[in-house]
Amino acid sequence: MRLAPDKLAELEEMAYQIRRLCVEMITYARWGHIGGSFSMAETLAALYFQAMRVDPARPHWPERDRLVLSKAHGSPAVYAALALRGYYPAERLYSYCELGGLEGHTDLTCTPGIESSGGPLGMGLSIAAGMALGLRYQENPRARVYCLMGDGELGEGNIWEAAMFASHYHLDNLIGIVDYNKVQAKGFVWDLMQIEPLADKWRAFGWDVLEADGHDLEALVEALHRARWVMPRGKPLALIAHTVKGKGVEMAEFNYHWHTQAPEPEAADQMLRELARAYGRPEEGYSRLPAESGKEAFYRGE
Amino acid sequence: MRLAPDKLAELEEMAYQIRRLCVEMITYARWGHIGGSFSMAETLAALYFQAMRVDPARPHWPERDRLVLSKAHGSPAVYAALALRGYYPAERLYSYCELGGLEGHTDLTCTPGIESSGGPLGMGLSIAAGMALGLRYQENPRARVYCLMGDGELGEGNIWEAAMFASHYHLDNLIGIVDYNKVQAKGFVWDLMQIEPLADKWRAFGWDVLEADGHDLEALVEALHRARWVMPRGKPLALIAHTVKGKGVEMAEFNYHWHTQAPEPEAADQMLRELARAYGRPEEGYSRLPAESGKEAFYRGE
Amino acid sequence: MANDASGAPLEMREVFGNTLVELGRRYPQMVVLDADLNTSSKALYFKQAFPARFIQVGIAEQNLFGVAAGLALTGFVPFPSTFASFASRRALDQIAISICYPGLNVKIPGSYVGIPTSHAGASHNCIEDIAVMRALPNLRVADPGDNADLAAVMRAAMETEGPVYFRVTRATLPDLFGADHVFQWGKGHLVRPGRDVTLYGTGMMTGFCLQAAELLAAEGIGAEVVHLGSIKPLDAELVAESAARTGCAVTAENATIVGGLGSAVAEALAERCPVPLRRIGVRDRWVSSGGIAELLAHHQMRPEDIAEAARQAIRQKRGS
Amino acid sequence: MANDASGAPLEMREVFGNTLVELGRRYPQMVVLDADLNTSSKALYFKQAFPARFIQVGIAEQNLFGVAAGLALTGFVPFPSTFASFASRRALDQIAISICYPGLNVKIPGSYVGIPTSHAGASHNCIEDIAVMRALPNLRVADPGDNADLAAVMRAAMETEGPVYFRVTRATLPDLFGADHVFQWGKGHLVRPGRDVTLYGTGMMTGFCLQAAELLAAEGIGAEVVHLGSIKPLDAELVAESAARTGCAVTAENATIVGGLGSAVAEALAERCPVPLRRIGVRDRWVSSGGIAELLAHHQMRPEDIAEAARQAIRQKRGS
Ligand SMILES: Cc1ncc(C[n+]2csc(CCOP(=O)(O)OP(=O)(O)O)c2C)c(N)n1
Ligand SMILES: Cc1ncc(C[n+]2csc(CCOP(=O)(O)OP(=O)(O)O)c2C)c(N)n1
Ligand SMILES: [Mg+2]
Ligand SMILES: [Mg+2]
Repeated sequence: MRLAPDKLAELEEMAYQIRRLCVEMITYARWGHIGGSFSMAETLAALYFQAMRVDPARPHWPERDRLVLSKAHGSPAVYAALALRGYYPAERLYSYCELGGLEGHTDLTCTPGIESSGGPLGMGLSIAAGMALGLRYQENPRARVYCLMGDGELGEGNIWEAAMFASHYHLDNLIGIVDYNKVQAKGFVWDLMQIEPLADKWRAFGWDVLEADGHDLEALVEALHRARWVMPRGKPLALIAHTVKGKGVEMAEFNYHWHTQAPEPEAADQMLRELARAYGRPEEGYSRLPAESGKEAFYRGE
Repeated sequence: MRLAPDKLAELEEMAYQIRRLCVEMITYARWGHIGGSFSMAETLAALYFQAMRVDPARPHWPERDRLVLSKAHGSPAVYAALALRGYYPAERLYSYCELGGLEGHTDLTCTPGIESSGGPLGMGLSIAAGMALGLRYQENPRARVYCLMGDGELGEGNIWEAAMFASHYHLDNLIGIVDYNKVQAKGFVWDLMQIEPLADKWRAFGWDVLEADGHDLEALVEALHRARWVMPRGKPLALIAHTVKGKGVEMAEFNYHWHTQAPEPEAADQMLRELARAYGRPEEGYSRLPAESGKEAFYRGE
Repeated sequence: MANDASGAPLEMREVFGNTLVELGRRYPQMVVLDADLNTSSKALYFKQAFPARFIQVGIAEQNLFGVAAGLALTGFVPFPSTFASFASRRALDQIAISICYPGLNVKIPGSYVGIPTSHAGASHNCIEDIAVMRALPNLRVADPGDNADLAAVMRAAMETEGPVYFRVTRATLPDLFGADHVFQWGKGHLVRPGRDVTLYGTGMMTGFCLQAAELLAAEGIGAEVVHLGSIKPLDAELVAESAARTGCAVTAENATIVGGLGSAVAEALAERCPVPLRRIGVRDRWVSSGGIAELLAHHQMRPEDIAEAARQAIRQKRGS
Repeated sequence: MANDASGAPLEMREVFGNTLVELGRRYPQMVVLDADLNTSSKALYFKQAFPARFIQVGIAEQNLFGVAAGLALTGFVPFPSTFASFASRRALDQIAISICYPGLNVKIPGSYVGIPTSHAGASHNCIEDIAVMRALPNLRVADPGDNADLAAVMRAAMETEGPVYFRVTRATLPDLFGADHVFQWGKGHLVRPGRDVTLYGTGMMTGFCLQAAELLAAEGIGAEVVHLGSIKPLDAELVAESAARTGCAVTAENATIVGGLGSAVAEALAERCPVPLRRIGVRDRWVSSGGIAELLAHHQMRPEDIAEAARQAIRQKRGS
């Protein structure tokens, strides 16, 4: 599985755009999770633009692959990916967190391409396992269910209930991806709640395991290829994507302060310029005024 | 750690008495869990009559060891052990499930020696971990916290949250015991929800593991000795006690029908005689009439 | 359906199991999930009839409801089955956010509710599920009053798009309704007319209300009995209409009186027709183990307690 | 305490964090547990002041409350801290059975309640915690109305043996009470007298009730405002007394109107003094993302909505 150079360039562009749009929408909404959105950028690029069989024109196509975003606070990155993939115009991203707009955490009822409603961590893998079982019942052998989880999120027991279930039912159409960005909301995972030895945990729960550099698109594409075509032998598969929280903008990298922090327009400007430089794109700063609704005196602080 | 022959005989007697009293109280109350009570008989004998430092005269003695019965439906066996250990007269066992009597599931507020309130599975290990941490804060290095769990119960995610926590905090004053009797409420564990590879799971969650035949008193005493004196090196320890659900009475062994089934007086009679024969004791049948309260027409069946 | 071969009335859970099978025959997209309680709940019957559509999840209620959500999202109609305590308490976040928030088509039975669970004690004798489930937007809540009502609730649940919670009591209840009984969301049933006081019952307590009405009749008091099997939506119109006629009321439920049917009726009356009201149910205490009759007496939930509450309400109405 | 160095009022969570520290100084047996939210909740301040008595459990709320139970059983007074949604929904079974059933001495803050959580949406904008927590026997429930009230509730929680749940709103509220304010379980506060209608508020909505009373005063309507910071136990006597004077009422809470303060008041009034009542709060819908002002308008929870409800209640009282 080698990526053609222009495909690789496309995926890189998408990862860049995902990050750029995340800055835009979070700054505009004055709310959102930068760090955990950035760490998924390559993973989402590889999924939506390479691995997943989806059709934006038919968001309910029965044979489509599904992505359940268990770490639903990472919604900006997924919303951006869906816009880039053509589910809706990018302009819609600026409705993030507005009444009637894109929900702060994913809500399947109002956004095409969103497959589950979330917010509380730890629930997505059960939903994904239910889907995988449902697809098997429907003799739908092609569709795959992907579930994106946070590393801090793995502290939730619900995840391990679902993990046990998925292997008990041999759900080899289920691929769990851990965005192992080493940081949760208020610090490093190893400080707050150690999850190592992580691969051992998944194996002990009956899963196959792959590990990859989650910012290396070729490695991700290769791993996702193996996960889909080579490894499914009666077991679900966990892909541990080693990532950097806040990846792409220095001040946010491995920095839990940027877990949930909307940049002020100046910081957003800086972030966008830094991203553009890193990707070798023409520098473009932040230009919009943040939405009115975010400015209420009632609501202050982080 | 070799057991003196008379100590071994005492423990055997206690295991016998625990089983006998379980039949008595469950039959009399017309409610209760025979299978999961019998499978713990040796474990409880080894704990209350050998391993645990407790003093029935001072149930709140700060330096005592604690037993948290996470599988709280196994209460009859613990109530029986506590009566045998001298916490209260055995006659009290006949108040099981009566208003104002011994609760169907353990309740710490009304029975001396009971350390936690339960009923819903999966909660005990968190409570035990909280106690272990509390004891450490109090610089109480001698007390140990034991937590008895069912094998089916390990399906609960709460257990794995607690497991992660206990190893993160290096709670080596915590000893988890899995009553691995291979059967849960409605069938075999491997049919309903596979928990294997079980030792791997505990290890992957940062625990040391011992395994023992849970009906071999010498093996249990040896394992509990090692768990307390040899192994604590910054990790909690899981003792996997391989047992037989319903052990001691043929019709109940590995038979999920006896998970929650109160014997009719005739069946109780048969059980008591079978137990007496197996232990080489004089045969004694079941003699009481079951309690009035159990007989209401309102409430029928298993 | 409501009786066994010998004509004796069935336990409610038998009707639950049988109706699962009946619906399973009619609706191929229906699946039943179990968290290791099927021989108690009688979801067993569905397992026996449709083994391929029965999913065992083991002792893991959070996963039970999460998997149900996933199955609903692939077009199935799941009945994730466990005891009411573990639905309303252990898996509330999953029910709320994975299921109710997006309005998924999941039908949730809550087995072993309230007093008749008796011996198991506080953790199992579920008293707070009505209050808890009622607080969740999008969720319909029902507590059927007899076997015919339970079967009708289950059929209605299947015919209604969206999430439903219904209670199954571990008891054999007297028949209130005939086999032709129809259940409708938001519709109560006037089961006995009267003009001095209204007794609003739900679940097994409607039968007790009728017994209370007999006791009161002997004293010349005319008690109207209204069955509110559909707790949410509530038939606020019927509630107000009856109260307007009788001028005072009592509610009776096999659950805590804090936040449950009594509160729903109090809410409706306060808005439409404020009258004196007494609430019968568990009076904000954990229900420890005990015999059923013993517990009903202890918690003052017997027909005579309802009758006494009715007398009090009438006295308050008369201002004495 | 209630203001920052420059004299500006503090956000409520700041007062929460500061009061944790104040209590921590006074009570060596107090410990604070956090499920990865301390910089949001401001439990952070306790962590900084007493690092050895701060316990991080990671993202695992069931374990958070189980560990708290274990610590309480070894003599500590734990404050297991997380967002209200995850206390009342994710860990309800643990709170109910491990903590409330045995009556353990655990103090449970519920942070980020209701509308002011705004952007995060339905999963975080917790609206059902009052209803849910109120249904649990042995548990006391409070929703403080301003900074002084919050600090007083926390002190009272510490001085009360047994489990307590109290809400912390992510907002800056106007002062209602002075620094000498005393909170007592089961005691309400008459904060403004009036004779045409009573407005019962709890939490941040008491402030809105006062604003509504101003609006009504401009029309010549005298609205009495009663703050019910102690939701359970409720000051049923004061509730009835005031309603007896005014003859009609409105409740206002930053939560769903199903099962919460409005129901508690409806319960009390129906038993003691049935009068027309309107309930202001979230009208049984999930609170999706949005700006705070936008959401308050959308859910009709502004002072003007309270005033309008008061007018309706008065009309109903007058029978027109
Ligand atoms: C059940 C639950 N508990 C707490 C939170 C609050 N919360 C939101 S994000 C987050 C940290 C998540 O960390 P991680 O899983 O590592 O995600 P990432 O680093 O990818 O952002 C927390 C604690 C939540 N959303 N749900
Ligand atoms: C949360 C929860 N779910 C379900 C039950 C009902 N239940 C009681 S015992 C039991 C089976 C327990 O099996 P296991 O843990 O293997 O215990 P043992 O075999 O030792 O009796 C079940 C499902 C419960 N008590 N709590
Ligand atoms: Mg992370
Ligand atoms: Mg077992």
